Amino acid sequence: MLFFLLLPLLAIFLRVPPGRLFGALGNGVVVDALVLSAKTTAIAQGLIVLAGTPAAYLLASPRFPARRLALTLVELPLVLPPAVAGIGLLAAFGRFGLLGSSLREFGIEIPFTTAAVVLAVVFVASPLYVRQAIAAFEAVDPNLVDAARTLGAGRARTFLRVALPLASGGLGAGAALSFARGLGEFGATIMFAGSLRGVTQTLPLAIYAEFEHDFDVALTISALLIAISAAILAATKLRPRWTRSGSTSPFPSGLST
Amino acid sequence: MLFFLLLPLLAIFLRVPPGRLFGALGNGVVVDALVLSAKTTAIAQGLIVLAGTPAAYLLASPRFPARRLALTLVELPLVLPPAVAGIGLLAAFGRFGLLGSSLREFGIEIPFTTAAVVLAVVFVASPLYVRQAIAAFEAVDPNLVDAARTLGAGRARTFLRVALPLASGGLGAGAALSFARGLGEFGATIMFAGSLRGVTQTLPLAIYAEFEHDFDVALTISALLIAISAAILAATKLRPRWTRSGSTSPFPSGLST
Amino acid sequence: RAQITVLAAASLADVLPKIDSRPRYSFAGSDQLAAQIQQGAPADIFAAASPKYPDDLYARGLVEKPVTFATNRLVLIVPSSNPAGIHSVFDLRRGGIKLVVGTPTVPIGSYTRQILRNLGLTGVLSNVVSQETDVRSILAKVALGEADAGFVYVTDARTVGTKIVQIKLPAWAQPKVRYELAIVKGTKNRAAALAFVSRVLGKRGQALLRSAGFGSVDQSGQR
Amino acid sequence: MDTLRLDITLPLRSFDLELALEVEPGTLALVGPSGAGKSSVLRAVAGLARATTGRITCSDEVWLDSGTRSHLPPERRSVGLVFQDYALFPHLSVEDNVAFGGRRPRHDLLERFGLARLARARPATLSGGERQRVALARALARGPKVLLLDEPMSALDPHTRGETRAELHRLLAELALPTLLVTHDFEDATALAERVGVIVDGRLRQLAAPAELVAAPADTYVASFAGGNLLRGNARKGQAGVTEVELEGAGIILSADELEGPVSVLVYPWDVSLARPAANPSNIVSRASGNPDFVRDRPEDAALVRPEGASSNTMLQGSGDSTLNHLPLRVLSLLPVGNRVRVRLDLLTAEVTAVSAQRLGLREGELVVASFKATGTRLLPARG
Amino acid sequence: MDTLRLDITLPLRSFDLELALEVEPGTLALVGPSGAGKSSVLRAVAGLARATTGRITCSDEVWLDSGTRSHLPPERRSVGLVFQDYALFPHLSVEDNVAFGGRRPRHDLLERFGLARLARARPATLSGGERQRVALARALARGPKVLLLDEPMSALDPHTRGETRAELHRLLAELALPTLLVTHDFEDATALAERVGVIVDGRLRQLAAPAELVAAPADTYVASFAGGNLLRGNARKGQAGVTEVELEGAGIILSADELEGPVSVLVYPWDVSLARPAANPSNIVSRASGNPDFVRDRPEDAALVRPEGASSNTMLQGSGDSTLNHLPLRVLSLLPVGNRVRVRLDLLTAEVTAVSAQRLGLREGELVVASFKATGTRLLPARG
Ligand SMILES: Nc1ncnc2c1ncn2[C@@H]1O[C@H](COP(=O)(O)OP(=O)(O)OP(=O)(O)O)[C@@H](O)[C@H]1O
Ligand SMILES: Nc1ncnc2c1ncn2[C@@H]1O[C@H](COP(=O)(O)OP(=O)(O)OP(=O)(O)O)[C@@H](O)[C@H]1O
Ligand SMILES: [Mg+2]
Ligand SMILES: [Mg+2]
Repeated sequence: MLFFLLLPLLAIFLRVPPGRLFGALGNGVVVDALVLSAKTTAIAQGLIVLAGTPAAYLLASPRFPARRLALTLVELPLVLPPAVAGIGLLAAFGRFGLLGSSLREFGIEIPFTTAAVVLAVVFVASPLYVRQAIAAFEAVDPNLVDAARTLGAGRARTFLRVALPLASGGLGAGAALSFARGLGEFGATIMFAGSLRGVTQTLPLAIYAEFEHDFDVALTISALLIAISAAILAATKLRPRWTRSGSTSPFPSGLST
Repeated sequence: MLFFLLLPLLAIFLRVPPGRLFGALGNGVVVDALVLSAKTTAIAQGLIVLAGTPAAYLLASPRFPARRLALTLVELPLVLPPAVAGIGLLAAFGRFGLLGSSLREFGIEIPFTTAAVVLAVVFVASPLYVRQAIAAFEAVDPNLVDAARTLGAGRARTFLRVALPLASGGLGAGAALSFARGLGEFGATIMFAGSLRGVTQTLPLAIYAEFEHDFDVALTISALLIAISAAILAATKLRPRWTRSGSTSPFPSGLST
Repeated sequence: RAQITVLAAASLADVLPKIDSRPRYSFAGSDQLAAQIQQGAPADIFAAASPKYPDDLYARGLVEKPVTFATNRLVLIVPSSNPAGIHSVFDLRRGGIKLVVGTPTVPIGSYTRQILRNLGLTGVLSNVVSQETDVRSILAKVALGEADAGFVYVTDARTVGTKIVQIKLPAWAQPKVRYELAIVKGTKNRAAALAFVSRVLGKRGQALLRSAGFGSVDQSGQR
Repeated sequence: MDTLRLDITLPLRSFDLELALEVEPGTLALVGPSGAGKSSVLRAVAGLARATTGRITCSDEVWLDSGTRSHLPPERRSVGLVFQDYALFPHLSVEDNVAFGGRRPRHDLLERFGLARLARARPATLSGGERQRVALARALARGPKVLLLDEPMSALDPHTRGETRAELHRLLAELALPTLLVTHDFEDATALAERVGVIVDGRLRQLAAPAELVAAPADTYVASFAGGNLLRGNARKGQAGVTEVELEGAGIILSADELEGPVSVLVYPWDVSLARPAANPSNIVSRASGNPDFVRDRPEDAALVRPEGASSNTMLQGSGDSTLNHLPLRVLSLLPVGNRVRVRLDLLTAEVTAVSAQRLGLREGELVVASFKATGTRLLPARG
Repeated sequence: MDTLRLDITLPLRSFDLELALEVEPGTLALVGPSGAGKSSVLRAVAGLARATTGRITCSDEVWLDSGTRSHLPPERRSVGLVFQDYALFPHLSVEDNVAFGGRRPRHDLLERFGLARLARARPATLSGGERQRVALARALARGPKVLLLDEPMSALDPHTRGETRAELHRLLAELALPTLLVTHDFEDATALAERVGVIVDGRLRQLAAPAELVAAPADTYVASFAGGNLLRGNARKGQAGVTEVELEGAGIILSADELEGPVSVLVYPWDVSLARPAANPSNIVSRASGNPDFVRDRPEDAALVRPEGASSNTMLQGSGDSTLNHLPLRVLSLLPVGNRVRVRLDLLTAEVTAVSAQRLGLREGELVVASFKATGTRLLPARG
């Protein structure tokens, strides 16, 4: 099983002489894309964490109405073909989209801007984070939350001082996943944001563009991407955790992807 | 947050008169694609569960060597741009790929066949299942496993009679996710298996092919796909579970995606 | 003076920036671009690899009247290793060949069918193992040696260099592959857009297109 | 001095919790079987569970009033709640756990609970006793008006338990706060509380001083909880105002208590003395009547008289309050407990001193005679 | 009749478990503080934890032999292990849980443990006592050669505990299997086992009959575990063969035991009697010497003599074995326990009958005189 998953990645690396990896960093297109990807993914990640964490906290409370429906909706974007996601985004924020028209009145046009890339990434990557965050919060012993309340902490303080630190392990893991996923996002981006070098052409888009051009460069960028993603994922497997359950999982509440 | 995730999906549905949804089922291309998708995803799902479950069980045991590395590798395919995944698959199983040449000697050629679609789906979707399964197995009280052993059950029996049923909730959820994801798989498939009606053209590929032809049909198929995925995901939120932890999560061990 | 956005077919990725480096370019499959414009993507120029989409959008009143600015030719490409030993288009008649073409719905697909019709080789379509939705995928598969042969634009074939071998197709059989430009309706900087169009149609523009392997068109550009 | 008053109805999974209590400074223990609703009471008072109807007030503060729809959130109620498993914050040091409640200077608190040394330690590294002290310190750091303790002992191993119980006892006395103490354990309750409330299925069965619960249990449940033996039987008036209880196939017992019909006879283990039919020259108590002589573990009880109308396998002596019941029973097991031995017989359990157990040379499976005063018994209507 | 023999070394987190035991049919209890390694012993025997070196044999079967690298997997060792929290399979009915072990017809087992009624129930719906019975039935279904019980009582609430303890006691007697019983609780140990092993930090401190542990504890730890008071002090030879122990600032104690240097004096609560300085006409024991008269809770101990060289705040009487120590101490707390009262004094704890506590009218904060025989004491080398 593992071997099967590993093989294709291995194959790519075998095709790319290591020297190339660094050579690629000389290539203007690659650098632009790398910078843009870093920028957009970082911003998107910020948004995801800022908006996703409280959302997850609410969803994690068993009293949340229509919880299961909500959970399903959160997962849905994961299973959409990215291209469809892109269409959806256009249909929502495009000029003729649901919000597009009203946005325009404020002179805001999202498609084909860096903002669009960010939106696309958020749309595609946030479910990974939110779902993980929900599980992380669910794994927090409710007694500890209650204890905080009786000790005079309001909802906000309880969230910040108890729930958040206790869930940190899972949140970190989730963030890493969505970050990596965001870094690799392609289909929705090219549909919704196009592929403007320096503006919306992220690493994966650059790879795509390079097929046209120089197949090897494409492979090289792919390898680069894999390496980065792997590094990020591996990094989060090493953070401390305070979950009561002696779970041996790298994710406190035995989270998953 | 939720609203943002929901909006694009909503937008798509608003564009598709419900009548169309069923009209689409008259369209030959759509039907072929639907059938093929069902077939390939089902087979792939079978493979994923059969191979993934034992793998996950092993990975879940804290004594598994290089556990964290393994977990990272399992997650990696999730974060690859599908196109890259496709290239990887070609580089591995393609004619000149790592295994390709040796496979050919047995007269096996994978690319451009339905088998290729299955492989692509397995590659892209299995991590969702495996990761969830690992978490589910980790959530099983080790004492229960030990108990089974001291009651005379060997590893196999313990796995079948104790670990499996106790993890079933999580496994089901994971299976649903990977199934839905497999249904939506596009990038890797078109790269590795190509797109040939009735042979390798799955629903998402059909959507793609329909874009220029008839944009509305594309949207319709998308809507269809979303509906199916949603149904599958929702279904698994309703199964019974025997986890000790009174977790309110629809996933026994507070799993996530 | 405001910067304009040009949505252009992937096959123009190299040449257009050479002609005019000022606009923002977004290269993708013509079909995708068309879809984007339908969805109200804020573009000023649409440069497609065929008349189909511009005309279609024109009919829908989304773009102004399209003009042809270049032509292209198809070639048959095979991997440099040429596993199937194909040396002319007629070798495609052999069975068991892995042939990759575009789907009928994309330009490259329909053109491929035209040329095969003209050559009376429609039978070879039975060797098709995959109908790709863009030229890039066809190239990739042949370049990787997965496919034995594929039909692409000559301009695309040039970019892959040594990985493939081009097999010329008789000129008489070539379909008219016309690239069309259209200004998107409601553009905010129509002046700049017009300027871009005239640049592309201008001497230098046409020269550059020729050197990139495209065929140039007479000044009028109109049909 | 504050007073906690509650009168609430709280729907639980399988029944409604209905309870009215008034807790003055001092300790009120809530005992009862698992699932009785004890913790739920505390959660309601703390505001963690919301009672559907009723009032909860602390002196003049209104914490809950279903009438006016007012419900103070937990953080605004001045309660100190110690959770069953202490619920210490695993990611905070002892110090920070205690400081969490904020307000009063915490260092004296650490000192006060002998935790200064452990200030920087994480809860995971503490012993059960230490954790409990941290939980208490944390709960008190806010200077609460009401103290709620949910089985503060149950997480302790019996070794440290006695110790801690005494400490807690002293602490509660000092604090003089209205305190609700939930426990499974009647001993804890009697040791720590002035009043004990017995809750079963969400309702208060009896609320009284420990001694009173033992002396006059409201029903068989309370009685067994207080550690008494219950012998089911059928009661009818006997002569001389004593009640005769026909045990289910175990003869007749006389009781000074008055009740008729199906009853349970309550006898406490320590009111039962044991003897055995054996001739031991050194101390025979011979008698005219032909009934066997006893070597008994309590020299004080003397004269044997065979009463009339007593069943053959039960022997009674004297009458009125000096009446003794004698049941010949088989020894099932002997459990030395401290310097006493709990002797489990096939009908009841007796508790005698190790000395007398030894003197009697009790052994499992043997026949002994269990004796207890008619006045030592109490009749309770048999349940269901 | 099988015999379990083990001699193993098992590295644990913070120390190595080193243990050699021989368990014949009958019960051997392992007591010790949390984290001592008790459960680990059972896991090693069951084959769930693999000892690095050593041998484990059951009669002639070799279960582990680090020499020959042989290690039988758990399922091939015929052990019945009852886990601390019972570890019942939540997804199986009671019946199926018991049947899991397979082999012998399970229905008689359900009967035997009074579970027939519950056959179809799921563990989650059972009471603590019922769960324990299921766990036992399940463990016995295989007809194991060795029985391992990990704190079978600790999950029970004290109410059902006494009951169950007795049942278990009877069961073990019947089974007559080599049984290792892990417990926190000295009372459980004494009640259920013929021999008790005290484990601390992975090593066996003492292995003896319960009575012997009480009578002659190997060290202070065992002593305190057995419920004794420990008074630290310095011992030197006194006259008449008695040892004088200078307590840390609490005067002098005489002991019949012999030891010198820093010691801990062991006195059991039930060997301490209490008295108070008060004139009560009914029973004065007046004396020529000028020391106070006592109303004592044990009339039997009589004549008072003031010895020479005794510190002013300690009073001694007689000499040799009849010597009594008297310590004037303050009452910290009174804990009624059954029909006795545990009186916590500032130096030690005494246990007197409720009757005498009442007669003395003990109240917190008061001064009383604690008396115990010099022969009732025992000197142990002070730890650390
Ligand atoms: N949040 C809740 N909602 C509904 N029912 C509940 C809730 N919490 C507990 N219960 C039910 O209320 C009943 C009493 O629970 P509670 O914890 O108060 O009992 P308890 O007396 O504390 O038991 P224990 O002694 O085991 O702690 C139980 O049957 C439980 O299932
Ligand atoms: N699998 C393991 N590997 C290493 N150390 C362990 C393992 N399991 C437990 N330990 C450590 O061994 C020590 C003894 O654990 P064990 O559970 O045997 O103690 P115990 O006497 O049973 O404690 P308790 O009475 O609380 O159950 C503990 O310090 C624990 O941290
Ligand atoms: Mg409770
Ligand atoms: Mg243990």
